[in-house]
Amino acid sequence: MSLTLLLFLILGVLSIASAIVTISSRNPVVSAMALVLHFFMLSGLYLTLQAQFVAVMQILVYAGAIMVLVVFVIMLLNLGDEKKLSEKWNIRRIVAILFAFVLAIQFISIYITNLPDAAFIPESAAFNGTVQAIGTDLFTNYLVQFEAIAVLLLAAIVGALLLAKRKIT
Amino acid sequence: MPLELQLSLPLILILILSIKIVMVDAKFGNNKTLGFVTALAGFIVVFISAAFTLTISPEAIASLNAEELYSKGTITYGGFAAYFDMLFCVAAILTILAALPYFQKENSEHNAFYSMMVFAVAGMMLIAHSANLLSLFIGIEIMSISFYVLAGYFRTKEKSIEAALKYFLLGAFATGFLLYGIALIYGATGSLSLPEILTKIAADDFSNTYLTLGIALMLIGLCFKVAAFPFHQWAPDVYTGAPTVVTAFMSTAGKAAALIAFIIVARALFVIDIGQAAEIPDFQTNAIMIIAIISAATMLIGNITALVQKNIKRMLAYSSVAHAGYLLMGIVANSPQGWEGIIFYATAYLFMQIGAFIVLSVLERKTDKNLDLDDYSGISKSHPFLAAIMAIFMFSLAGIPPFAGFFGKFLLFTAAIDAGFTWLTIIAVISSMISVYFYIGLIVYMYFRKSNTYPLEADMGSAKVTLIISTACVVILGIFPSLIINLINNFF
Amino acid sequence: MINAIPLEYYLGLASIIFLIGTVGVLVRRNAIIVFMSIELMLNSVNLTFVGFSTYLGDTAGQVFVFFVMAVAAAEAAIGLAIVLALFRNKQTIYVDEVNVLKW
Amino acid sequence: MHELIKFVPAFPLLGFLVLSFFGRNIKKEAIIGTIGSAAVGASFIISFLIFLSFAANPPDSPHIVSLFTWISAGDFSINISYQADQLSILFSMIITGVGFLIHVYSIGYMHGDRSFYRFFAYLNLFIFMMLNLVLASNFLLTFLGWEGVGLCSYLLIGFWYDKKFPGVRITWTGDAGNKAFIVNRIGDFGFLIGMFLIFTTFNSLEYTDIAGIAAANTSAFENTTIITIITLLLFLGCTGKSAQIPLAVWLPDAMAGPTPVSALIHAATMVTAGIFLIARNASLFALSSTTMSVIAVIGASTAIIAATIAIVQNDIKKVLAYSTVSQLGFMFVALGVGAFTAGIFHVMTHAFFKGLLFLGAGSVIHGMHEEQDIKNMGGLKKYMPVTYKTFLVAMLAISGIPLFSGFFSKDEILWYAFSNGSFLLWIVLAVAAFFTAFYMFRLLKLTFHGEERFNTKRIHPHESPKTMTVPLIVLAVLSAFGGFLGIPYVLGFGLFEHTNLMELWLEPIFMDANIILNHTAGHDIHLSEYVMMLISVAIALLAIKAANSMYSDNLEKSKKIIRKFKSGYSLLWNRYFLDEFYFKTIVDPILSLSRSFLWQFFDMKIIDGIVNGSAQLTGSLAKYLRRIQSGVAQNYAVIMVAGIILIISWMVF
Repeated sequence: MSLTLLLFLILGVLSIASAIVTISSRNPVVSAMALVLHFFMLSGLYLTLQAQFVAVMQILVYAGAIMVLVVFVIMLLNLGDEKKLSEKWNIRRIVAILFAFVLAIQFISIYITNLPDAAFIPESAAFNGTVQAIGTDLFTNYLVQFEAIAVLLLAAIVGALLLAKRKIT
Repeated sequence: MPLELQLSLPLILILILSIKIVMVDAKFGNNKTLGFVTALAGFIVVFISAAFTLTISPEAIASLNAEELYSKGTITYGGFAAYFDMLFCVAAILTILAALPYFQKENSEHNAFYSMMVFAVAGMMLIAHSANLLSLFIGIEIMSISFYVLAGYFRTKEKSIEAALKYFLLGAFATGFLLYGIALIYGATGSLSLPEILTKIAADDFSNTYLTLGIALMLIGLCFKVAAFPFHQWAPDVYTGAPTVVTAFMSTAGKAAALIAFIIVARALFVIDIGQAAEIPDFQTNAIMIIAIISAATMLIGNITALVQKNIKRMLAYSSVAHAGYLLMGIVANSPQGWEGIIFYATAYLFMQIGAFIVLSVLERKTDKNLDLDDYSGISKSHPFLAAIMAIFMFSLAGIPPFAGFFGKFLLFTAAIDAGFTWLTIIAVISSMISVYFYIGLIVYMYFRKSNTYPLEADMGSAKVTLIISTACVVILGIFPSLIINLINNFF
Repeated sequence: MINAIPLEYYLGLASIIFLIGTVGVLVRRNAIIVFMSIELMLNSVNLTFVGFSTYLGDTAGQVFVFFVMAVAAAEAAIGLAIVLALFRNKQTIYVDEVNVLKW
Repeated sequence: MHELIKFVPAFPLLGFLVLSFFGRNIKKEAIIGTIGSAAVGASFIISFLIFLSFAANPPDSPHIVSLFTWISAGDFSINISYQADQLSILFSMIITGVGFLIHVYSIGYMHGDRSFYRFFAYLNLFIFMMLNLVLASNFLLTFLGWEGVGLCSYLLIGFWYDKKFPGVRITWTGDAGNKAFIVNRIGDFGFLIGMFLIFTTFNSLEYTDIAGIAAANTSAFENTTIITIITLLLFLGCTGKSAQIPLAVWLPDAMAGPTPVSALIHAATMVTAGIFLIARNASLFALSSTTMSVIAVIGASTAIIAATIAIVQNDIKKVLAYSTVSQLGFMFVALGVGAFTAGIFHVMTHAFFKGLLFLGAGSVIHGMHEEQDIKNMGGLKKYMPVTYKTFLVAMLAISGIPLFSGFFSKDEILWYAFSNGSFLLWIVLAVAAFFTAFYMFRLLKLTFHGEERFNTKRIHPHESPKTMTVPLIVLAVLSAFGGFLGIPYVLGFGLFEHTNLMELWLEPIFMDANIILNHTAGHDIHLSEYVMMLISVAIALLAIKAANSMYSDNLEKSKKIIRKFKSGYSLLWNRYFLDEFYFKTIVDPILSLSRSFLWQFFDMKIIDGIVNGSAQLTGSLAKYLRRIQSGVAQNYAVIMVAGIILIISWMVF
């Protein structure tokens, strides 16, 4: 077993574990912390794929911005004691987990029986992950989309302000 | 002006408008009409520029070399994209004209509404123009995010915010599947560009299983956006809970945008000309069969459930689900004829559905009042104009000639039969027979019932313009459908 | 060394995280945790994109991830604003208690 | 001259627009009535002019006058275009002619109604739609008219929507309109699917194209499954519009509308749309022997069942409604056995005498202050002499008394049912004809003869105004003499070559169909035809005699007859012995069968049950389906995932 594979396994197992904690924890704060851990693990996985830019962005955007917002809202709502937070089992949950299980079998059997064509990483991959490569692509091939994302963020800002305002002016 | 600049004028203008409207909102937030005027003028300008790009000859557009353009071939110009730009602008104009009196009545603030409308239209236009999965995704997201906000626009009202929450959670969930599908299609073909994907599929150069799974997942995401069974359940709740003018816009322009996305994707993934490919791939026959079943189930469920609704807004919401089923028949037909059918019906549907919802919004009081069938008893006496045009919209929705809705159905049904889906057409005809029951039911209430003791008030204001334009279009498109058909004939 | 980890490992891992996210959406009542589960789903898609991008030797996948992150940020802003507005209205953030609109 | 055909529908449309936009402001009823009637009258004049030019110079192929392109998509285009030929002109004249008379009649009948202008606007719209139906050169325009007349019928049935109406499971007039509309949906389903299949089979919706292709490839199409399916689906549409079994239920309830509407829409014009559609596509229908047999069988069973139901009805309009259903059955039999001309001929004579009967009934109802129950009438002869006389003419016509119009048309149908069909078909129709004469004279007796069974102090019957009686007289003349247009060849006794002008007129239309069916145009004189004719006359006379004796003085007497017969005083009634025997053994069982089974059970329970049942089924289905919409977002997500699993399973595995 090579060192990279070992690293992949550690990161993979930890990311799965933190994901499970995220969805199963009773306390939203614990969930949020587990999710932050998960984001770090993913960032590591991106590095094993030689995607440096994405790995850095992952930390900056997700862990740095989105999760701070989430934790902030959790604190703001102040949901009270833990007993209230407990969730009971019902039919929907059982059915949901059953469905997820079926879906998992489907996905795994697809990935096991159909190995991808690309068997090895091409030499160019190391360059593709750099800021330079992505930046060039972004401002030449995807210029229009880059402009469009500005509208998206503008919409999100205006919308969030509107919804979170307290009173009607 | 360089040709590309001329062609991308509508997109540039809507971009400028979206910044402008935010600035107006920020600086003159207290002025109630300035945002309205800015948005109205802006949409009219965008409409005109789109109409202008439609006049540029398709040959000139085809002669452009993608590599030399700023858009690098990620954007489609002219043709159906320009047509849909115009359609979205018309929908937005009709909606904001009706929104002004509506919000005055509800004592709500205005300006942020116009901003969100502009953003939504920008997103829809990007969808219509996209020739690339990335543009498509961003367009869908801009539209969806604007809709989440618009659905919860009455943020202090329980139903409105419930609609926003449901729409957001389910919409984001569906986005996950859409995105996963895009990722797998990208992995299977190595490209995000739709024309390239088509070439690769036609040349049999792709990884079959991943592409199949990717198409399945993407299908799910798109079916959610058009509100097709079994991904339709958000629609009745959201359409009922959202402010009525927003529902009018979401259920028409939003549906049209989702359908053009569907057409764009179908054109890239499904081979029509068998000469191009060795044989039709399995995933194509399977996917089309699945869409056919979804289409049949959607129209049956939508129409049958609408039968027992007592709230007109909710009834129309279910009927909107049913109409998604009819529209999907054009995708099932997988032919230019079918896509033209979709475009025609989406146009016709836009006018009749906006018209119907605006009639509701005019008679509505305090968001929830006066929306039940009983409230409409005998309003033909007190509001003959509203009752008459509502009857026209209902007849058109039911597909009774000579209104526009009939021709839309006619084109879609013949396209489906030509593609060999006679069974689907039979189901479609049966379900539209069922739908007649509740559309006519409303007319019975309006015309053949005694009036209520409490008279409904209606102050239409600028909504009158919306209603007159919608009625005129529903009638004119029914008598002279060629006006539109000749225009859309050479899109595909 | 470069091809020590096959692509299917990444795809498999991504699909597992995706499904964990799906389960989270289906079973949790707390709207914020549902929201976090959706983020999990989006992240697993990102992993798929980067995996494909690297193995195909194509930058487009990583550019797409950049856009997905922007979209996720925007959705976070809107989603949390909706949750906030909901809490002010009904004093709850439990999804299954929000069911006035039905039938 | 035939280019003028585009103006035929234009006038009623103009009338409709003027009345609906300005009608509210016109205060004088006379002006509104004149506008409405003049619009239809102008159309009649144009139709008549075209008729004259055709009569002088009969066209071999239809003239098609195209107004503009309706839709063109890809390789197919559909025009708004009208087809002028012998068939369409004939129908156009019937519609505008009878329509004009009924418009004039309505001026008197609707006098004082709160929405007088609306009534005339609807009537004009109806005429416009009906003209589109018959003049169209393609299926799509016909479908427009088809839906349009359904819509107008719906609006007009529910015209007095807040009036109580005792229908089958119906209490309000508005609901009766609804029922008609919904039952017709089932028929329209057949029409639509049939039309789509025609489009994919023939790649055209133009009548001339389809007929041309069908006639040119007879051997390729004859008795193929696709033709049978298409024609059966179209026939399903016809059963809806023309109130045949199994979709006959709406017509009796449609009587809730004002009487002129019943006369115009539910007797003379709209209900014959089914006949028109089959006649228009005669060569298509002729290609499928299965469909032809089905049409004949359905027609015959409708004729007999409706006729037997009519003898126990007490509402004057319902008797006429069931009678209409029954007469339409006769026409379908004619079409089913390939006697297209006979069917069309009966459409025309029926329009005259049934229109007259309804208008007469309207006059009675008008004079009796909205009383419709014949048990509460009687002795009206002396109060309303004009109505009585015209009514009598119509009765003689429908009963098939020689020289009156109904005799010629009905007799022709009976003869063809025998010669082209079978003896059994003839028997059924002959029995139906007996009942027809019976219930008609029962109606006559109970309404106009005998003692007054109403409160003469409270109700003062009076003759109707001139605007109502003049149309009655005109229609009476037509009912009496209209039959001479189609004298059977045998009654020319071989002396004249063309006694049947109708047949001569319509010959080019049905040429292809007759060739396909191997019906030669030549004439022979069969002795059996005379015999049959005599038998049918005898049947009619016998029925009249029977009705006369049973209801000779008033209702009490007929009851007394039966009571006394039961109590053993039969010999005292010896002169009625034969009749009584006949009543006891044949009429009474049939009466009770009709009352208890055919009407109560078959019509009210089975047919109505199916129609209402399917509505209830969808209703309860909807109640279950809406439960899925639980309101909890995550339940929706679970259902989505179920869908996702299914889709992935289908696509990938």
